[in-house]
This record gives sequence, C-alpha cells and structure tokens, in this order.
Amino acid sequence: MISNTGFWAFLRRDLLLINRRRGEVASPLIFFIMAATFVPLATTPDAELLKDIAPGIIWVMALLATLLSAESLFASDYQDGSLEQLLISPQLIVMPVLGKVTAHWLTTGLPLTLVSPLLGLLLSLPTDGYLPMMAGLAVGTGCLSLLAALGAALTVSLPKGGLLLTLIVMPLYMPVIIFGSATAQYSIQGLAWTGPLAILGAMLALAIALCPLAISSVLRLTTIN
Amino acid sequence: MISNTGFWAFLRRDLLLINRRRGEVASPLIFFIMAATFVPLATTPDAELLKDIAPGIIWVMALLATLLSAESLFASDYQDGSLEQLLISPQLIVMPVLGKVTAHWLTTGLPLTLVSPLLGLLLSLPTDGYLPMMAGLAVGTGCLSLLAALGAALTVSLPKGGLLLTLIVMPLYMPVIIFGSATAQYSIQGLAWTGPLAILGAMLALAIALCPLAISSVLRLTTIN
Amino acid sequence: MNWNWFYRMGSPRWFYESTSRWLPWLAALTFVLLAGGLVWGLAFAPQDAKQGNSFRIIYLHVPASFLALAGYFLMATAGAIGLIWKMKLSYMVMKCAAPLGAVLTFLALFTGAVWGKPTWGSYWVWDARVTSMLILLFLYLGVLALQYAFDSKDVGNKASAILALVGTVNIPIIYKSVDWWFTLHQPATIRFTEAPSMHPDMFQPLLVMILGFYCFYAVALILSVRVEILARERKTSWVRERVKQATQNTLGAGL
Amino acid sequence: MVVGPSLLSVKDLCFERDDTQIIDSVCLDLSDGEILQIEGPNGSGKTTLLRLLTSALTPTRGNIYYRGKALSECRFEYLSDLLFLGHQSAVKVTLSAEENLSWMTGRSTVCEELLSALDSVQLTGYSDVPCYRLSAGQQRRVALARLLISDAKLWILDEPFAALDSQGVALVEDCMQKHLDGGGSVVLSTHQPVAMKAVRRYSLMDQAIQGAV
Amino acid sequence: MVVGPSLLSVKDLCFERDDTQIIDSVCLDLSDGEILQIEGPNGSGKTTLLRLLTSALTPTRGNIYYRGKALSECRFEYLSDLLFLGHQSAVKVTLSAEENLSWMTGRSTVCEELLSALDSVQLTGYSDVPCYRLSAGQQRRVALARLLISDAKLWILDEPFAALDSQGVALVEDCMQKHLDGGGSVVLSTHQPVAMKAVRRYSLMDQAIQGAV
Ligand code: HEM
Ligand SMILES: Nc1ncnc2c1ncn2[C@@H]1O[C@H](COP(=O)(O)OP(=O)(O)OP(=O)(O)O)[C@@H](O)[C@H]1O
Ligand SMILES: Nc1ncnc2c1ncn2[C@@H]1O[C@H](COP(=O)(O)OP(=O)(O)OP(=O)(O)O)[C@@H](O)[C@H]1O
Ligand SMILES: [Mg+2]
Ligand SMILES: [Mg+2]
Repeated sequence: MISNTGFWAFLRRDLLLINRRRGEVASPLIFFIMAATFVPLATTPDAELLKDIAPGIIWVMALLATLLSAESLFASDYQDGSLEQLLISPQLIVMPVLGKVTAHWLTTGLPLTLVSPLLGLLLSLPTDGYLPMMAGLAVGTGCLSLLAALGAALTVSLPKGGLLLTLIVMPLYMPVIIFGSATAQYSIQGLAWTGPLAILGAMLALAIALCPLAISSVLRLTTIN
Repeated sequence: MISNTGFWAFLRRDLLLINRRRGEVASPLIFFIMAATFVPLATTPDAELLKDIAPGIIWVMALLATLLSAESLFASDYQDGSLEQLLISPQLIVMPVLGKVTAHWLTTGLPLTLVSPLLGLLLSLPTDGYLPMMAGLAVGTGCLSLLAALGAALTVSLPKGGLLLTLIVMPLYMPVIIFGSATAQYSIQGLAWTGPLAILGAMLALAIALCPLAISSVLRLTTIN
Repeated sequence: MNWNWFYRMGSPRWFYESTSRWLPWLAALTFVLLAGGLVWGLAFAPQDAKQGNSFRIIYLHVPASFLALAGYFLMATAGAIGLIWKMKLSYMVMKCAAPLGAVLTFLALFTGAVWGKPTWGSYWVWDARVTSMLILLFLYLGVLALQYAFDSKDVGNKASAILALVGTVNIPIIYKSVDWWFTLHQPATIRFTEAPSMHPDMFQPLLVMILGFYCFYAVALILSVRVEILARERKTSWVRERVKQATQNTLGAGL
Repeated sequence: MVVGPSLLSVKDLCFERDDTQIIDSVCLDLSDGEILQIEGPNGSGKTTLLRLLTSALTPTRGNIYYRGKALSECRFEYLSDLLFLGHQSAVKVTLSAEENLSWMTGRSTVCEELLSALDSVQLTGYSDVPCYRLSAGQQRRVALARLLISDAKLWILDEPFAALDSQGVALVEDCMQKHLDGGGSVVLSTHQPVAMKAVRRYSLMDQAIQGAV
Repeated sequence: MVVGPSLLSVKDLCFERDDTQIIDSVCLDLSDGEILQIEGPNGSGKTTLLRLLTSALTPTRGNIYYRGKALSECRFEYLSDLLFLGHQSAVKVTLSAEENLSWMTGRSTVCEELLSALDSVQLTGYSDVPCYRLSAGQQRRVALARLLISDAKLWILDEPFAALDSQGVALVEDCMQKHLDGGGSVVLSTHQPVAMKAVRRYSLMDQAIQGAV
C-alpha cells in the first residue's frame, strides 16, 4: 500500500500537515526571534559588544530552533502507525525521508534565513554581514535539518526524546556552527567569506549523500518494538 | 480512584518514572552545558569578552533547558489517560500538580544550579560571581519550572506542543531572566546583589501561590477533547 | 579461509573462559607499569626548567588523552562489528567502552585544567585541542545516554553503535574545524600542540605510563565485559555452573 | 423497605462541541445493584456520554444527580465513589504491572492484595515486567485489575472488553457480577454482546451517523 | 489445473526479543482465496506473528516464502502485493477522512472512488472533517476504507473489528468475502467470532500466559 510514496508525495503531505496547524508554521521562527532577543536582555544592551557576538548568537539560536522543531519530525508518524506502513512499503524509504527533511527545511531553515536580517538589525550587526549570513544560514540549516532528522530517527520511539535528541545531535553540529558563523564574521572583518561558505556547501553535500541512508536504517531499527 | 494522590505520591511517582529512563535524568544538564559551550565556539574564544556575557548566556541556556524538559511534564500523562484519571479524582489537583512541578525542579533546576560553576569556569566568569549566580539560579529556576508547567498544561493536547510552549512561556520568563542575570552581574560589578535576589524570591513566592491553581484549571480546560 | 575462529571469538563463553586464564597476568603487568611509571615520573624525573614540578601532571594527562581518543575508535569499531556480524560480544565491548572512555576523557580534561592554572593562568582556554576534547566527552555522553534510554537492550545497542559510527566520521571534521576556528580568532597565546622536545629522562617514564594506561584500559574493559557477560547470560547453564562453584568455594573458604 | 432516590439520575443532558450537538437530551436512571449498557453505533456519543457522567466534560445543558443531589453539591462524595476506565487505560508503560496497580489504587507498597489481583487477571509471571513489554490485551488487563481491588460504588467502563480474549471477557463479566451482587452499579459501553442477565440497555439514536455535519 | 506453490508459506518461524522466545516454530501455509485466522489468548504472540509476516520484524530463525520464493529474494514483489492494518491505523488526525484515504492509497487527488469508499463505511457526512473530531470507531472506519480500494492480493489485518459496531463488523466481513471471491487471501487476528464460512484457524499455544518470564 501507500504506492507512490516518493519524494514529492511526502514533501506535499508534510507541508499540508504543517499548514493544518497554523500555529506551528510560525513557531520555529518566533522561537528564533524571541530566544535571540533574550540575549541582549540577559547580557548587555551595548551595541559595540553585541555587534561582535551577533553572528554567533544568531547561529546558536538558529541551531536550537532547527533542533527543537525536528523533534517531532517522525514522532507523529511513529505514534499513529504511518511509519510502520512506510517501512513495509515496497519502495526504498530514502526518498520519502528526504522529502520529509525537505519539508522540514522549507518550514524552518528557509524562514529563519529570510528573517535573519531582522535579528541582525536587533543585534547591531553591520549591514555588510547580512548577505554572507543569509547565504551561510541557507546552506547551513540544510545540514542542520539533515543531522537533526538523524537524531529524531534515533529517538523516535522514546517518550521523552526531545532533550536526548539535543544531546546526541549537538556535538555533530559543531563544524556547521563554526563555519556558519565564520561566514558572517569574515565578511565583517573584510576577509573572503566564500571559503567557509564553500566548506559549508561540501558538508551539505556529504550530509545529503549519507544522512538519508543512515536515517532509513535507523528507522527500521528503532521502530521494531 | 487514585485515592491518596497528594503531593508526595506524585513527587515520588514522577521521580520513579524519570529514574526508570536513566538516559533522561542527565539530559537537561547536558543540554545546558552543551548549549553554553556553543556560544564561545560561535562567537569568540576571547576570555575578556566572554566574561561580560557569561551570566547572561548561562541564564538564557538555563531557561531553555527548563523549558524544553517541561514540555513532557504532562504529555505522557495526557496520552495514556492518567491525566483524565487525575481530573476525576475527588481531591483538589493542586497538590499533585505541585508534586509534579517539584519533581521537575529537582531533576532540572537543582542540577543546573549545582553545575553552573563549571560553566562559569568555561566562560571565564570571575569567581566572585559564582555564589550569587547559584543563589539566583536556585530561586529563579523554581519560577521557571512553575511557569513552564503552566505552558505545558496549555499545550498538552497539541501534538507538536514543544515549540508553541516556548512561545507562550518565553515572554513570561522575561522578568525572571532580567533579575536572575542581574544577580550575578551586580556581584561582579561589586554592587549589592541581594536586591535582585530578593525580587526573584518574591516572584517565586507569587508563582508558588498562583501557578498551581492556574495549572489545575488550565488542565481541566485543555483536556476536554 | 576459515572463519570459525572469528565466530568463536564472538562467543561470550569463550571470551569469559579464555580471559580468566590470562587476566591475572595482565593485571599484574598493569600494576607494575603504573606503579613503576608513577614513582619514576613523580620522584626521579628531573624538574622542568620553566614549569617546575607542575609539569609532572603530564604523566597522567598525556596517557589519559591518548586513551580517551583511542577508546572512542575502539568503541565505534566494536559497534560496527556488532552491526555487521550481529555479534553480542561486540556490543558488550562497545557498551563497556563508553563509560570507560567518558571517564578517561574527563580525566584528561581535569588534569589539563589543573595544569592550565599554573601554566596558562586559567583553568580553561578555548584552544582547538581542548575544545575538541570537550566535544569528545559530549559524544561519549551521547552514546551512553542513548544506550540507556532504550528499554530494549538490543535496540539500545544498535542505536548507540550507529551514533558512535556517525561520531567517528565527525571526529576528524570536528578536529579540523575547531583547529581552523582557533587559528582564525585568537593569536597564539599558548600553544602546546607542537610536541615539546622533551628530555629523555622525562620522556621515558612517560612512555612507561602510556603503556601502563593501555594495559589498564584493557584490564578495566575486560573486567566490565565479564560482568556484563555474567549478567546477560545468567540464565545459561555454564554461568549457573560457575556461580555454584564460586559460592561453594567461598563457603568452603569461610568454613 | 423505603425506596430512596436512585443512585445516579441524569436529566435532559445535552452536550455540544464546536456548535455540533453530540448528546441530545439524554435522561437516565440507575439504582444500586443495577447495570446499564449504553448502546449505539460508532460515533453516536457513548464515550462522550460516559465522560459527561464522570464530570470530565461539563454538559451544556441538563443535570446529573447523585443520590438525589446535584453533582455540583456533592462532587467530592461522587468522585470518591467512582471508578472510570476509559478508552485509554492510564497504564504507565515504563512501570511494571504491580507498580502501576499500586499507584492507581493509591497504595504505597506492593501488597498481597495487588499480587492476587494480578494473578486473577492472569498476569502471574508478568507482574514485574515493564508494561511496554506486554501485549495490547495484557496492558488492558493491568488496568482491569483495578476492578478487583476497588471499593467504588459506581463503575463507569468505556469498552471494557476491548482487546481482551474470551477468557478475559468472562473474567470482567464475573467481576462486574460480583460488584452488582455487592450492591454496586455499573454503566458500560461496548459493541460486544454482554453475557449477563439483567442488563438494562440505553440506546443512543444513531442520528450521528446519518446526519451530516 | 496445476497446483502451484502456495501464496504464502512459513517454515519454522522463531522470534525472540530480549532473550525471550515469543514466536516458537510456527509453520503456516496459505493459498489464494483462503482466509486464515490466527487465534490465541492475550499475549500469545498474534501481533508479533503478523508483524513478522509483514517483514516489519525480522525473524531470529526460520523463513517466509512468497509463491515459493524466499522473502529476501522477492521483497519488492511481496510488499507490493501486501496490505497491512495494525493495532494503530495510520490515520493522521489533523487530516480529514478523504485526505487520509487519498494519501494512504497513493492518489494525489480526491476522486469519486475514494468518496464512494467513505460512503460505504458510513462516513458520508464526515469526509471533510478533521479526524481528531471523529470517534474511536469512526477513525477505525477511515482506515478500513482502504480495504475497499486496495488491489493488494494479501491482506494482513490485526484485530480489524476493534472499536467497530456490529454493522461495521458485517461490513468488514463482507469486504473480506469479496476479496476472497476475487482470489485474494487474508490473514487476520481477532478475539471476536468471525461469521464467515471456510475460515481456517491457526492457534498459537498459550504458553505465554502460563509460563512465567
Ligand atoms: C583542559 C585542558 C586540556 C585538554 C583537554 C588537553 C587535551 C590534550 C590532548 C587531547 C592531548 C593529545 C593526546 C594525543 O596527541 O593523542 C594532549 C597532549 C598534551 N597536553 Fe594537553 N590538554 C589540556 C591542557 C594542557 C596543559 C595546560 C598543558 C601544559 C601546558 C598540556 C600539555 C600537553 C602535552 C605536553 C601533551 C603532549 C603533546 C604531544 O605529545 O602531542 N595540556 N592534551
Ligand atoms: N516490545 C516488547 N518487548 C518484549 N516483549 C514484548 C514486546 N511486545 C510484546 N511482547 C511480549 O510478546 C508476547 C506477544 O505479544 P503480542 O503483542 O504479539 O501478543 P498478542 O497475541 O497480539 O496479544 P493481544 O491479544 O493482547 O493483542 C507477549 O507475551 C508480550 O509480553
Ligand atoms: N474532539 C471532538 N471534537 C468534535 N467532535 C467530536 C470530538 N470527539 C468526538 N466528536 C464527535 O462526537 C460524536 C460522538 O463521539 P463519541 O466518541 O462519543 O462516539 P462513540 O459512541 O464513543 O463512538 P465509538 O463507538 O466509535 O467509540 C462523533 O460523531 C464524533 O464525530
Ligand atoms: Mg467510544
Ligand atoms: Mg495484539
């Protein structure tokens, strides 16, 4: 059953599902904005200082937003039995998985990227940094979504998987965040920011190649009970 | 049924449940540490700069850790019908709710407080700041747990409540985080830090008085379908 | 080629019985190496010209760092063998290597931090190697947490094996990126990445300590795997037999 | 013997949700020692009615009386006398059967009584196994073991036979019969035939299925 | 007519989980047009056996053959011919009945066929209501509507009658009968009696209940 469950079918369905709960579409975005605004509240309103840490803070919050919204990537499919149906469908499940991850990115990574200049403004980021930051976020959040999906697959059968997911995935995020925030920082310092961006791109390519496969086998594993 | 479901009964049961899933006990703690480590990675390893933002970062991360672990506070009780049983038990449900929140604090707020000097070390916080920071965290995370529980009650019937919860609760956290990080910052700057601490204490008292009541009535409301 | 030996090695019983034979010898060797190395290093090796006596912590720090890293690869390899050949023993090794590795990583961090105070003036510095060691600790903790989060041992084993493998892919990337990050931001305040051209009198006890730590790691791992085997196979006849013998022996000794 | 007010009586109960009338003017009466089966096709409102009776839902119109008093006046008394078993059985899957039972019945330690209740529902060897390891029917049995220990007067059971095998069904029926004989009362909903004598039936019209929204 | 290899045959199937033997040496045979009911008390391993048959679980020993070929050789073919309905019915509660059905059957638009299937399971007025608003039985009916549309040869149904009223049960039985008449086969587990002729039964021993862990 579930015969033509390819990439597009899952992409379309997940977008439909997210769209049904209107409140959910905006959630990662608002989390992103709110969490980032907390930083000046808790640290200092000093623009000079904020400027230096702005790209980093934006990246950390983007990372957390992606991570948190990924938690439910497979959860509802697991609970209602859809995941079991997917696993016994004749196709390879790599394409559906990729479809789901794409839907996730379209509803978190992409809006985050688009809204990041606003945060840049709030955190006094120099305007030169906007474009590199957005480019970095666009590519980097792709990696983040894929890695988060791997974590979500590993913890799908655990009732309280959210935090555990964080624990597992965060160390893997390290390179992404370093190169990601470097993209913006380089450009502010007048260095060539295409270097770190290229590395981010390479990491994305690697993640696209490996993660869906890993996720598929993990899903088979963790859903057996 | 569920006859003697008072404060202690729920406290004991929740601790038992958390203890059953070993991996879960340490999760908020590790999240806290990891998320805080990301900040220097994404911003700057410069101790001079880190020192200034350290209390703020520690507080923001403590806030996020409490929030994320609160998400599942009522979720499993809701799903398996225990919450319904609680709601039709003859007692007031205020005490059980308080018991659950206490269990939550004992497994998140308290360990976070105890481990915060370690983060202080990593983020080059001056040693004078340790004691005020810990005092502030101990009191403040109490407020955070109570408010997070309120948010968890509001979103308990929503499948993807995690992020929404964050949205609802974050604005309420604002005062806690301002006075909380002020406690540590005042002491570093050599000011009297008992002032903000006293305000935190007052907020905690208020939260203990009001939140359990609010949570009880919210639970009645959100679980009707 | 005959693969029998390979599968026999996968048998917990074979492992238990063969290790019983040579474990005492290994333990004795470990003791000699560690005790000898410590006494040599702490008491007889010459003082460092610049650091004075504080440098002596190197005899704990370097071996612990070595084994923390090597232990991760051992754990991941054991996990991979378990996934590919479905060997129970291999999962047990992985499971026991995780806490051991985490403890060693912690020891490396701790000794490094203690050493950092006199040399760098602060317990912590966001140096490349130091940071990647911290991430290594997180990776270990992730594997541990995932392992125990599953109610089913089988699923827990496989899931954490996969995580360990993913981590192995990441360790070089993490190391490279942190290294790169460090050189970007901060002028080299203190670098300890270049191997210090050490005086042989200091270096020889260090070698002994490293060897001793390797042996210690092996002994600790084997011991905990043996405990794990007894726990998992407690229902089998050979374990029951052994338990009966052991209780009789102690009873006999008591009488 | 003077006939007192009936145990539970429901007057003209209505419930609407999102502007749809789900329960429409239900009137019921239940005396001590009586068993009442709520009948109706899928979607006719059985679960909704039972949850109204437990006070988990609040009716939009109408009243429920317990021993002649309106529910609002004797909530504590009523709820103390009540045992409800819903579609979801409130079994915590990480706890073992005996831990679940001792928790659900408010006992702080595992006593003989609990173990013998678990024996009766044929979970003898499973009492210390975490419940996620049990089959659907076994988990349901853990929840049903409450019936054997409870001293509530009024049982409200939503599909108590779901997921049970025939032995299990017989067990529950037996248990209900004993309860009735002891003067207790039962309201239940089920799609399966109930093999007990003296079951009174109340049928909800199947308008729900026929009428569109 | 030459008798080919049977549709599905299971040889000496064993399954253990965490060192407990749950399925012990099951041998089965199923031909085209045949219906097989897996019987057994709660916890005897029916669900586990059915999930083994769908290949969602991997047996620790033994083999499953589809039309004479081992499953590992004809996985794609087998899974394309298979329809499985488990305890959980894979209904997305935020989607409406018709959206669910069109998704589950892999159609990209809502067509006549889907709507008439929903009519047959008596969800006429409910086809565009989000499923969380439906009762337990109505949700189950959404999943069962798949049976009316499917062109799979082999149906594996775990407790298909759960939560259904008597009309619903009759409907499913009817549907299975048509499937059998068209040469399809069914394996199902249920605790309720099946009112169909020619149901072959396979009984799992109830060792699980009797033996302690
Ligand atoms: C928390 C702080 C520290 C951490 C996490 C740490 C970590 C490490 C690691 C991972 C190694 C490498 C082992 C290998 O090459 O496989 C190492 C080696 C070494 N560390 Fe540290 N270290 C720390 C602090 C220090 C300090 C303060 C000193 C002294 C100034 C120091 C001196 C050395 C030396 C001399 C080596 C051997 C170098 C070599 O042979 O490559 N470390 N440390
Ligand atoms: N996740 C699991 N881990 C370990 N054991 C399990 C697990 N799930 C089920 N079992 C055990 O396997 C046995 C068979 O379970 P299964 O769910 O197949 O039974 P069933 O025949 O479907 O029962 P029911 O009629 O109650 O649905 C039970 O004894 C149960 O204790
Ligand atoms: N959360 C809800 N919101 C709106 N309507 C609902 C909700 N839950 C149920 N309904 C509607 O209420 C009616 C009665 O549902 P209820 O669950 O009480 O039926 P039921 O008799 O228990 O059915 P079943 O036999 O399938 O369990 C149904 O028509 C359903 O569509
Ligand atoms: Mg119902
Ligand atoms: Mg079953």
